[in-house]
Amino acid sequence: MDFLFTEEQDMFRDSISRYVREKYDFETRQKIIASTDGWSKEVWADFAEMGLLSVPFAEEYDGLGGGAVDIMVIMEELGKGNIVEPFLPTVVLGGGVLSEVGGDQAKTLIPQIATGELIVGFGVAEPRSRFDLFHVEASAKKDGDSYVLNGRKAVVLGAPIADKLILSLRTGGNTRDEDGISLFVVDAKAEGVTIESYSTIDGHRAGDVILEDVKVTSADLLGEEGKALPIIEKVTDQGISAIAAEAMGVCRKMTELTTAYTRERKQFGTAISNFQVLQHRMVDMLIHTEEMISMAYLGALKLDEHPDERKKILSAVKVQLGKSVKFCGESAIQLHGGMGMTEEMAVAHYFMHGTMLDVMFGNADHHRKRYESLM
Amino acid sequence: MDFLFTEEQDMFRDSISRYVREKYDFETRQKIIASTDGWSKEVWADFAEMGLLSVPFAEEYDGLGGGAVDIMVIMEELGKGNIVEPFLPTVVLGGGVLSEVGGDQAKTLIPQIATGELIVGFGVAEPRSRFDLFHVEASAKKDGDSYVLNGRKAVVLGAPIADKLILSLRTGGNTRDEDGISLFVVDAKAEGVTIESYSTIDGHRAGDVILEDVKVTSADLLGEEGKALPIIEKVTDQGISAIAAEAMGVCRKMTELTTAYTRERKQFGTAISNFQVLQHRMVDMLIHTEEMISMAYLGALKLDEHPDERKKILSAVKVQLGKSVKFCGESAIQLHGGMGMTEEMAVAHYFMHGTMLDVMFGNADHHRKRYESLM
Amino acid sequence: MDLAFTKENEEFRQEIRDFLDENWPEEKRTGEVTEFGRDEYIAWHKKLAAKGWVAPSWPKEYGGPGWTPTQKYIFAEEMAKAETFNVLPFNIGMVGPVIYTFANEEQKKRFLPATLNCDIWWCQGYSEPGSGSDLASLRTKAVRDGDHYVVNGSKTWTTLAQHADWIFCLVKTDSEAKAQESISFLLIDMKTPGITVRPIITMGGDHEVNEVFLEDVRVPVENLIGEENKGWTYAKFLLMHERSGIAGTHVCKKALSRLREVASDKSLYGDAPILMDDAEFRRKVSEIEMDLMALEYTELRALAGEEAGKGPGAESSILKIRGTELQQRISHLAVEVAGYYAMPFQRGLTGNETPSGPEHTVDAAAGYFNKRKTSIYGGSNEIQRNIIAKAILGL
Amino acid sequence: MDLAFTKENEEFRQEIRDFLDENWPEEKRTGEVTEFGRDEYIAWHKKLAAKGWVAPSWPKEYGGPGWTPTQKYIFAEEMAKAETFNVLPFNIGMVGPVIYTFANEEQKKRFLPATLNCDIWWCQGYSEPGSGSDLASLRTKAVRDGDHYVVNGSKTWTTLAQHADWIFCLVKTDSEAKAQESISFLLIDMKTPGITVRPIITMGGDHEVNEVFLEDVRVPVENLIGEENKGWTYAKFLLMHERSGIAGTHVCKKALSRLREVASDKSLYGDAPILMDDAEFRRKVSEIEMDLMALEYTELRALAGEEAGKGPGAESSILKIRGTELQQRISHLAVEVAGYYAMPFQRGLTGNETPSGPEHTVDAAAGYFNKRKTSIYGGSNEIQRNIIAKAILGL
Repeated sequence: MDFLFTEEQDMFRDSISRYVREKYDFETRQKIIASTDGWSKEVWADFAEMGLLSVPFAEEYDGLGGGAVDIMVIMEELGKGNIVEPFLPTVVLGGGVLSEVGGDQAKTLIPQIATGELIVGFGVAEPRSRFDLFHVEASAKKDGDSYVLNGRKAVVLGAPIADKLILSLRTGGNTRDEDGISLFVVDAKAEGVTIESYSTIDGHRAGDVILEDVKVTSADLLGEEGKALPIIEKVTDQGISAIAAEAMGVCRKMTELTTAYTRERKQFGTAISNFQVLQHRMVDMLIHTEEMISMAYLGALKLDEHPDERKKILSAVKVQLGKSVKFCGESAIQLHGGMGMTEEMAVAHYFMHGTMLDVMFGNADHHRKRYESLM
Repeated sequence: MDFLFTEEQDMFRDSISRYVREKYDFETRQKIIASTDGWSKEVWADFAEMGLLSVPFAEEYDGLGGGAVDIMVIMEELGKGNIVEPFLPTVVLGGGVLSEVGGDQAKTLIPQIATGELIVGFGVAEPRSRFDLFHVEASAKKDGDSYVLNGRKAVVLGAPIADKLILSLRTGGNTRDEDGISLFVVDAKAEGVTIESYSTIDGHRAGDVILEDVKVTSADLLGEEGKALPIIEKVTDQGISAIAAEAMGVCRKMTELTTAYTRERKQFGTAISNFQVLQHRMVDMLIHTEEMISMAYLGALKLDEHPDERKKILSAVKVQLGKSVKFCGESAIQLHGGMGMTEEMAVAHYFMHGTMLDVMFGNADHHRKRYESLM
Repeated sequence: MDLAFTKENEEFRQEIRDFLDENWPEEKRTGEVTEFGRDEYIAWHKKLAAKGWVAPSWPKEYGGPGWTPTQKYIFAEEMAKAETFNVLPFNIGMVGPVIYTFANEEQKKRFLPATLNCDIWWCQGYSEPGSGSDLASLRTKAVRDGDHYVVNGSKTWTTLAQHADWIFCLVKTDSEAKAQESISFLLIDMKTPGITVRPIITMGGDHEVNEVFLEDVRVPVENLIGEENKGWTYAKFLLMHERSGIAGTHVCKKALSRLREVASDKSLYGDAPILMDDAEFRRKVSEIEMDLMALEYTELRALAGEEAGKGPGAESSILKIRGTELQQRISHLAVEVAGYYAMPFQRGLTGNETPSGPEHTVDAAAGYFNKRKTSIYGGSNEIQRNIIAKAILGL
Repeated sequence: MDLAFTKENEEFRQEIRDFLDENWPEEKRTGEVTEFGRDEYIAWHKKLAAKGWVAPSWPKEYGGPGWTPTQKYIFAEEMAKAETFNVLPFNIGMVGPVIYTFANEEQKKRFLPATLNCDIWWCQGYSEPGSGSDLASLRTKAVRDGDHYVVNGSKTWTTLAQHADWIFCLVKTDSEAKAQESISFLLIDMKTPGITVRPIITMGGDHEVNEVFLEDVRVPVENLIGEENKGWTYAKFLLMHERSGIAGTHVCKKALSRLREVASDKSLYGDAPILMDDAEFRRKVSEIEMDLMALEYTELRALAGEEAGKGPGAESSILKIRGTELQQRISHLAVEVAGYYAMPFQRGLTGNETPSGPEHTVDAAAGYFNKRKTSIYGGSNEIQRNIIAKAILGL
């Protein structure tokens, strides 16, 4: 048993950390999210060059064959930098699905992801699904060798900037059946695809995807027809592990920024960091951060367990995420006073991002329930 | 709308408060609970003389015709004094049932309660009922003009010192049916009655009552056969209102004792009341106390509403009680440090009593559920 | 002790309801508005002013309606139930009372009617960069020059300064003396040369607050309220004033009932179970409801105390703490109700497009972010606890 | 990064299990024991000592087993799972390390084997009435008189002093100098004339702690550890030492799983639904389980740090805070599980009668009351937060 990082992992950590320091400071980030596209292709190209985009992929796809801990190292640093480029939907989720199903699509698309040519949008939620992955109304109806897609996928991460969309669609059964769900890869520019684009409140790009008689072929089906739910669950658990790492970066930063700010900020003739009540609040931020780190480690190390064990642990990770980002975030804003409310302060953006991480893949309550169903 | 007390209420408050100060200080109390009987007949006689025991009863029973607010005033003071005499089972619960059902038993027994001659034990719980008043296994089987009682009633308040016991028993239906529950008055010394006596952990007297072929007559049936549940619910709601008032006394005392102690207690060269973290903790004790007061008022004033509304409000009152006694109690002990743990300090006894008030009539969780079923 | 309102009070309540039914139609009752138009707001203010109801707390001689505390409470409750705009606190709750209490007759004549009628829109010049809860550290200076003061400095967190006609400012008139003896209370026309307003955009894209820069701003001495260097007294008076309604109980109740409606709306959930049937969600709702009950009756007890002649004291700090905690909890519950649709930024920047998610999701996250302010402003909740520790517990 | 234990570690674990199966039979595994017999305890201690396992943290030369931190962790885990008695902390965690680190050879020879083997039962003389977390305010005096010290004063919160043979005491040997330079560390035979032990009964009727009065107690100077007036250093060393296991994760897990068993035992509920099916109860259990997970892995990370050569630091304060919070939450859950039967005082005073309620209810309330101590002793949780603020956050 050890919690040591490999040299390679330390190297990745250092190089991203340096990149953020030198090329992705707060002002740069704010410019990027205010831009029309809402992300930076240059940054993405740099990521490709640094090798980040090929980390999790098998060597047969020209990947680096990395594992969950490697992703954790990267995501923590992306979290610290509060980076908005679509690493999660493209590499972790899109790439995750493709790695899972293999086949021709994986052979074609993964190398394009690794080189930074391809951005993937990932959509498994719907307007009425809340966080239930098995609730799929949008349909794919078989028609000879092709499928006709109809329906709406909600809050598809990366959709407005994606080349390809990976979406869950119903090929059989009823709305909330576990069986009969399939994954398809759909060209973002295909006929019948409309994307209602928006920024998320924390500055990422996403959109609702509306499918109206979109034609795809059976080659666009990922994996076995109707059997996608276990894959979706596994990949979203990988997503949870990834954002848990991001959250640990976010919590660390919020704690750091808050201790620094309170040391600077003078009220009643003294730095407010001298007030015991605020000190204890910051101690509790630290504790929540440490717990987040512990659980992020645990989650990364349990991703390959039996599905029941994996789901139980990853739900516990997500519950911790909900608690940690909320406590650290609300405390950070409170201790920054009015300043923390303004968009000029980095801490506000960590707080907003952390809040969205709690929503993503199901909030703490949702995962408490999943945990309890397995306990 | 007003929250004013009548002159009579103020008088009662003052006279009990004076009584506690002069005749029921902490040492006296500790002697009483360490005595064989565990209560003081002299105190009880004094209470009778002060008129406390006749407050809630109608004038036809030689009572003072008081209402819920009068009981509140008394119970708050009994809470402040942490008094162990059986006012709750005898006057509030036993007397409450008798007032509710009326009839000969009321005519006979209420005046005896009012004069202090009669102590009543009150038992509606069973080993497997938890807090469900409708869960009644102990049975009363009709046999001509009499009933034969069998079963066990759990934690019957006042049982070891009672002359009469008022117990819920099943006269029809199944274990958890709402119908078929009846109330009986049983002589504590009747043949077949065994009382497993104990002190409660907060120094009151209670016991499990075991009934083995106990014979009573139909004159001992209180109210209509099989229809007792609504009465039990109403009277236990009156009990909740009464202990909410007690809890407000308990919380007030714990807050008072804690602020006083921390002002005395010196550590690191200063009174520990100067530490901001402890100050804020005491402020939160105060807030919990104020909330308890508000809810106790509300409960007392809503006892005569329609049963659904009454139950909903009294459940909210009980939830507040659970929160307030736990927060104030745990904080009081923490701020007293080791001293608060010892049986030599009054604060420990308030904490223990408060904890038991949370259990009584169903803990906070039980009442959250009841509230939700009515919301 | 009695919870019932008197027959007179119930009639009074009916009168309010009738007025609101007529003047604040159903379609306007859409939940809390964080951004609203200046003109729309003023129109509503003037309507209330015309009715004589705009300043419940003002003495009758200055235009108040002469209500009892209970009537004020009923009025506030009905206004909240109908989800009307709040009355502009800067005019009614802040500068107005300072003026009628400390200003001279000429100032009263000049400013009170316009303040009551919202012909002047006031904003508050208290906080400065570097001084938040600690007013004693103000640095904006006013130097006497003939019959003018020349004001230099800057104010921050100035709510709705972008709409304001005038600002009431705390300024240092004696740089030597300590704060309590060197601050003056000055009224300044926002059109005076040298004043610049810079928006501060807060999380979620709100423009509620501003920085106000004052550079050689010349203010006639007749705009000084009360005595020079006595502003500290007036400032403290203002901070203690108008604490009624600070708990926001009724607004909370309304917001919670809106969430319950949404969570019970079958059309939003289709084949999925409604959120209101989720045990944990129900638990959160019930806990907030019960806590609101405790808060409401704590407020009513304070009100009864006031009615019995005790002025509002440090108890209002309790109401502020619990009230803001509840507002914040409810605002987070809205995020939970919104689910994935809490994520899109659906207002402001994107103009008037139709949001992708249901209506109730649009402000969910932004509302949660915005409500963080409530435990910060008006004396942070930490400051409130300090006040209680000192004033009530005597620590 | 890897969660798996090595094959060697798993073999080690099996060895512990085999030993426990043989020496700590199933019928003894009955949950936490707050009161136990002195002799029974000593027998267990000696059994572990004979095996060489009683002092995992001691250096090999003094009788420790020479385990790695991971082995120590595994040992603690298995001991907790089997619900054995804890090893007496006064001997193994406290005075032992002080003796082998600071005492002279003669003292080591005289005391260490007896301490290891529990031929001496030690108790701790640190706290005094009036000095809790603030050790600098000690007042018990030791005045040199020939080859003896004459000790006068009193100690309090002395755990299990009623069983103890010896007490290790902090005493003031120089009344003029400030605390840090005037305290000495003295070993005192409890049979010395002038020592009186007075029980302190804590909530729920426990007799765990005592006051110890010292009146003209003559202590040979050879019982002084280290140098006179340097006791502060040894005391601080002791407080920092042996923080492993401070979180109590395994004990918590076991206690929680016992509650789950009870809450799932159909025979206790009859026709009523089992408590474990109550949504809110399940929620409390799941939350504690998940928090325990976070605590356990935080502990493992600290352990890994230690294994990598970093000594135990202020991180142990985090473990102490969260560990005690969880112990307290679980103890309250036991009260909820007990229902009405939390109320009877079912032990101690009433002798050996059968309790009225089920077995699991007997200690429920007393256990809850007793666990309040965990956030008070060993440096209150407030003190722990002060330590973290200073040592980790640098505030």
